[in-house]
Amino acid sequence: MLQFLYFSLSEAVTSLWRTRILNLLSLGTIMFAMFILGSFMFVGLNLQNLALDWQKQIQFNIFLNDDISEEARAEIQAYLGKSFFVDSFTFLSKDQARARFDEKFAAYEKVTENLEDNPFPASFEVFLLRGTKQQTYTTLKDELKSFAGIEEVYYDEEVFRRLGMFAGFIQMAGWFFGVIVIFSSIFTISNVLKLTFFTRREEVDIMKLVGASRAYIRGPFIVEGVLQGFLGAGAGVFLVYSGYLMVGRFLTGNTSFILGNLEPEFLPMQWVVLILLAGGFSGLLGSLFSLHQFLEEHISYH
Amino acid sequence: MLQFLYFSLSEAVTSLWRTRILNLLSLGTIMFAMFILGSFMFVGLNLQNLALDWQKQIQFNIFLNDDISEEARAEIQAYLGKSFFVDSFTFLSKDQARARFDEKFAAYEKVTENLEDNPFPASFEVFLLRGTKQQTYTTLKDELKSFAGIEEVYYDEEVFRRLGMFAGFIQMAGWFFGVIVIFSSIFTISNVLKLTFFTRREEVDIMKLVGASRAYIRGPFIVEGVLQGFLGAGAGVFLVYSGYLMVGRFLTGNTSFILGNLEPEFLPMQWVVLILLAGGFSGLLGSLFSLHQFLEEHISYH
Amino acid sequence: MIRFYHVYQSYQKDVFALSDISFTINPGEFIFLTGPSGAGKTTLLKLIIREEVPKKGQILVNGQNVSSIPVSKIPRLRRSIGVVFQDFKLIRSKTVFENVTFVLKTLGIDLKERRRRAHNVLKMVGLQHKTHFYPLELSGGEQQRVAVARAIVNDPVLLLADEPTGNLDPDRAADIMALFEKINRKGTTVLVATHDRDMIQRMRKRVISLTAGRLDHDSGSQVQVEES
Amino acid sequence: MIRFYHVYQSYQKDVFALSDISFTINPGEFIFLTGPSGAGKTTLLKLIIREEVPKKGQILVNGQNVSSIPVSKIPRLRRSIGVVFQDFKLIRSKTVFENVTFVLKTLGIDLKERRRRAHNVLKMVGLQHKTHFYPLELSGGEQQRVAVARAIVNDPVLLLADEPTGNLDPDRAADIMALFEKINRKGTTVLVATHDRDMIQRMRKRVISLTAGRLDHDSGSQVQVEES
Ligand SMILES: Nc1ncnc2c1ncn2[C@@H]1O[C@H](COP(=O)(O)OP(=O)(O)OP(=O)(O)O)[C@@H](O)[C@H]1O
Ligand SMILES: Nc1ncnc2c1ncn2[C@@H]1O[C@H](COP(=O)(O)OP(=O)(O)OP(=O)(O)O)[C@@H](O)[C@H]1O
Ligand SMILES: [Mg+2]
Ligand SMILES: [Mg+2]
Repeated sequence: MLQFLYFSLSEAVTSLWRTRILNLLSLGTIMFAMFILGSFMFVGLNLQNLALDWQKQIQFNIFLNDDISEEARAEIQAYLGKSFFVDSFTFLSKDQARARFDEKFAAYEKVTENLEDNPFPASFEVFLLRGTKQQTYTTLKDELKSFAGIEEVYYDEEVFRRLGMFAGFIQMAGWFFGVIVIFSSIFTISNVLKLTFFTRREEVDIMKLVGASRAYIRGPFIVEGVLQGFLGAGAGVFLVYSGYLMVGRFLTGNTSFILGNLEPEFLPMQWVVLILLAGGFSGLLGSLFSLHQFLEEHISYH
Repeated sequence: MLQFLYFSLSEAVTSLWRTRILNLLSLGTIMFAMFILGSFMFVGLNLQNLALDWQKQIQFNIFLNDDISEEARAEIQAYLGKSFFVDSFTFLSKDQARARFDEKFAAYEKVTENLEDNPFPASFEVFLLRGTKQQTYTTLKDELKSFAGIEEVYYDEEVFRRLGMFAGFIQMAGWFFGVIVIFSSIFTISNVLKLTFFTRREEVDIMKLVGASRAYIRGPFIVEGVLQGFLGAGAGVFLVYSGYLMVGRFLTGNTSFILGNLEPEFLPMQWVVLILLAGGFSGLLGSLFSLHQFLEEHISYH
Repeated sequence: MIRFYHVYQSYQKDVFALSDISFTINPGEFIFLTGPSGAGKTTLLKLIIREEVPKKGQILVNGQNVSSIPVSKIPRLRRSIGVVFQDFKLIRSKTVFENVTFVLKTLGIDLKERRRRAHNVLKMVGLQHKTHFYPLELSGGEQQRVAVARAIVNDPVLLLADEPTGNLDPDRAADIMALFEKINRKGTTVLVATHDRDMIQRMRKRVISLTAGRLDHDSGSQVQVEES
Repeated sequence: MIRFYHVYQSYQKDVFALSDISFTINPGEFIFLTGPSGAGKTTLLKLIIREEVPKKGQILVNGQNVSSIPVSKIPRLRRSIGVVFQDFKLIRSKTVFENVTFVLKTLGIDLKERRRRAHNVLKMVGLQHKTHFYPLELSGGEQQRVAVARAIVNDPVLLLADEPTGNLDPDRAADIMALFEKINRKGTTVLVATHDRDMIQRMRKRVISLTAGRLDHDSGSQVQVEES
């Protein structure tokens, strides 16, 4: 077994080196396939971050009765403080609420100008954790109903619906595109390996004729496939990283994006490892496929 | 010349057919490269549509003085009617405005309940054309200032900024990804053609040795490259179309998206033609590259 | 060692490359196979190593029916047979040394031993100075001798040689035939397909001659004659 | 027709495959090139068709200095020379017919004429019934004869044949040599590299013999002798 592994590895490395022009071609193609896969993941990750960022900005408002007792307020505050879904919250007094309205809805200036009484209720403004689902909002709303002194619980369903749709669309595009990208990466890797192996079918025929057994013919090809997939994936990830650096530089050089506080995030380590493994795995699959398809059969030239 | 074209074409077609197993491999790879390119365009197009759709929903409000004359109102209406940027507009009376506010800002119910007087101004709600820039808004706002009876011109800058950022981000991701995809498609096609041609370097050496001139050796390869690129692109576009049909079916079967009124749009005819031409062109470039790289030089086996 | 029972082989319908071939080769024999170009010599050798399966008939090699042995046993069969192919069949991406010792490597024989054996056989064919050349860097005759070296490196029980001296000068050709005789004397059965009439006459061995796919003449087994 | 002036060729530093080769071949001559395996025969032929460029020395072929002609003129030079390569060099993805007429097709000669010519030459080598076979479907000797047919199909002024009968039986070999003589009589200069001593003796032509890259012996030009 050890001897077989040694044989396969040494033959694979020798062959990779000797036909390096050819292998660079296939490696390059694999690299680009994995580059696309990696870039896709990179763009997807950052779009998702963006969506989550926006979602975080959705407020959940708890309007309080004007005559709420201090205890009741403290009780609500305590509840919010220990709720799993709450990221942060602030209290907004009646005066603050009025000022806020004037500022936010400048168009309705006239409306508040004429009021003697302050009709705006005090409220808690709650920011929930990233990635909170509509379900959570509803649950929180229901739970808060049992507290005394709450006039109304309100959140902007319209914005939430929009964001949900946006996220859904991005996610769908992601799935649609992701499946395509993964599928075609595997397909590309396997095809390219087939093409490189095809240039060596004569060698294989000779090996068979002089009595090399199946395993010893296949071994080096499989090792080569895995190595190529792995190396190609590595090079692809490296390209994605370069792209990430470039995008980062572009963003910090472009003021309109600094405001948005957008900072690209590189693929986490696990994903990188996953891509590398996927490369190796596609290489394995690819070489197995090609071996099955044409190393077993004598393929004639025409 | 005609004889040369005939020679190249007949040799190319014969060779494509005789080594069809091999050619299917390279065709498949090219197809997937073009599939990714096409899908990318498809997703990009539809994301852009979505962004434009949202942008269209931004209102531009012209609040009128309570004491505006009929003529002044008619003047504004006429101006809006003939403005290039205005898609549609509606008039909102004072009563309608109050009803709308009650409905929209249920949280502030209390605020309006207590009012005897209706403080809400009448207004024109203007929807601008798709794809309008912030610049246009500012210009319109400035122009409207000269009209009598206008209390205030208002639009939601915050939403606009958000959408602008979203569009910018999508666009940037698009450029980033698009460049990658186009570049790697060309690279993949040229590499794959090199690989297929590589399996025939012996043939080429023989042709040279028996006295075939450069043009006659290259001609068939170039025609083959162009044909493969073209066919691959065609197959890729076909896959994108299948994907489009699938997405369409998914959307109509999924209620949450019907509400959004999202209907995917397939690539316009010009784009399809462009993809096909790009395929043929990459094939041309690819075969020229590979010919330059190894058909001119004797490449030794090791 | 080899038995053909009414063997037929054809590549196109009703055109037989070999028809109704029957003969027996005993262990330890040295046989020449001859016949004009296209007579079917190479085809006959291909059947022996099961590169092809006959359309009709049975072939026994070393006690095994080669048309019915399981695919997994073919490599072992082929390893017991040394073959000098008419077109050499050297692996172009491997050096002379690697070509000669490839099968030994798959058998797990260590580098030192492989070096020793390769050195021996390459010396026998006069190519020890070309050990690290690639096949395409060799002359036609040198390639042919590498093919011979590869065929004998694993001490086969049966040696098949298809036109092994076609690219060699008469002196080299005589050397190779002397080498085959030496191997034959050590017990290996040798079957040489050749056109070289002089050589056949000089060597005075059993001759099987084919014409257009039919067994034309068989000078008969010397070994059997000695036995009787 | 061919002149070598102190030609040297080497593939590795200080190892010369050919050294100090000088000779003249006049138009219309028939010459045998001989020498043991690895002597440099194939190398010498490669220099004539400019497959290789000599390290030193000058080579004139048909009035052109082949080491200094522009790359664009090489195809025309090669088309004026018919070559039977030692390893045949047939295109495996093309049929016998296509192999034989490939260059004619690039010259724009129409199908009918190509068919006629291919039929002629294939008949000369006895392969008219294999016109639509692929090279790998042919026996070794048949492939060699296809190579001969291809070399003569374009009526070359110079015919180079590298071991053209190595895979042929004596009768077929004699046919091929008779064919070469016939072509020679029509004015083509013929240069045949071979190991076949019998054939050389039988044909009584000028013989150039190489040993280890050196010009060993030149029996002298018969044409020149006749002239003087
Ligand atoms: N794969 C094939 N397809 C079709 N015909 C074939 C194939 N292989 C061999 N033949 C034909 O079978 C016949 C015998 O071929 P074979 O190679 O056995 O001849 P041979 O005796 O070895 O000849 P040579 O001395 O020229 O090598 C030939 O006519 C050849 O054309
Ligand atoms: N590309 C190469 N690289 C290194 N050495 C080479 C190369 N080509 C030929 N040689 C060496 O040059 C010498 C002459 O080779 P050549 O092919 O000319 O011999 P030849 O006379 O044709 O022999 P044969 O009769 O065996 O065909 C040989 O020793 C060969 O090994
Ligand atoms: Mg044969
Ligand atoms: Mg030679």
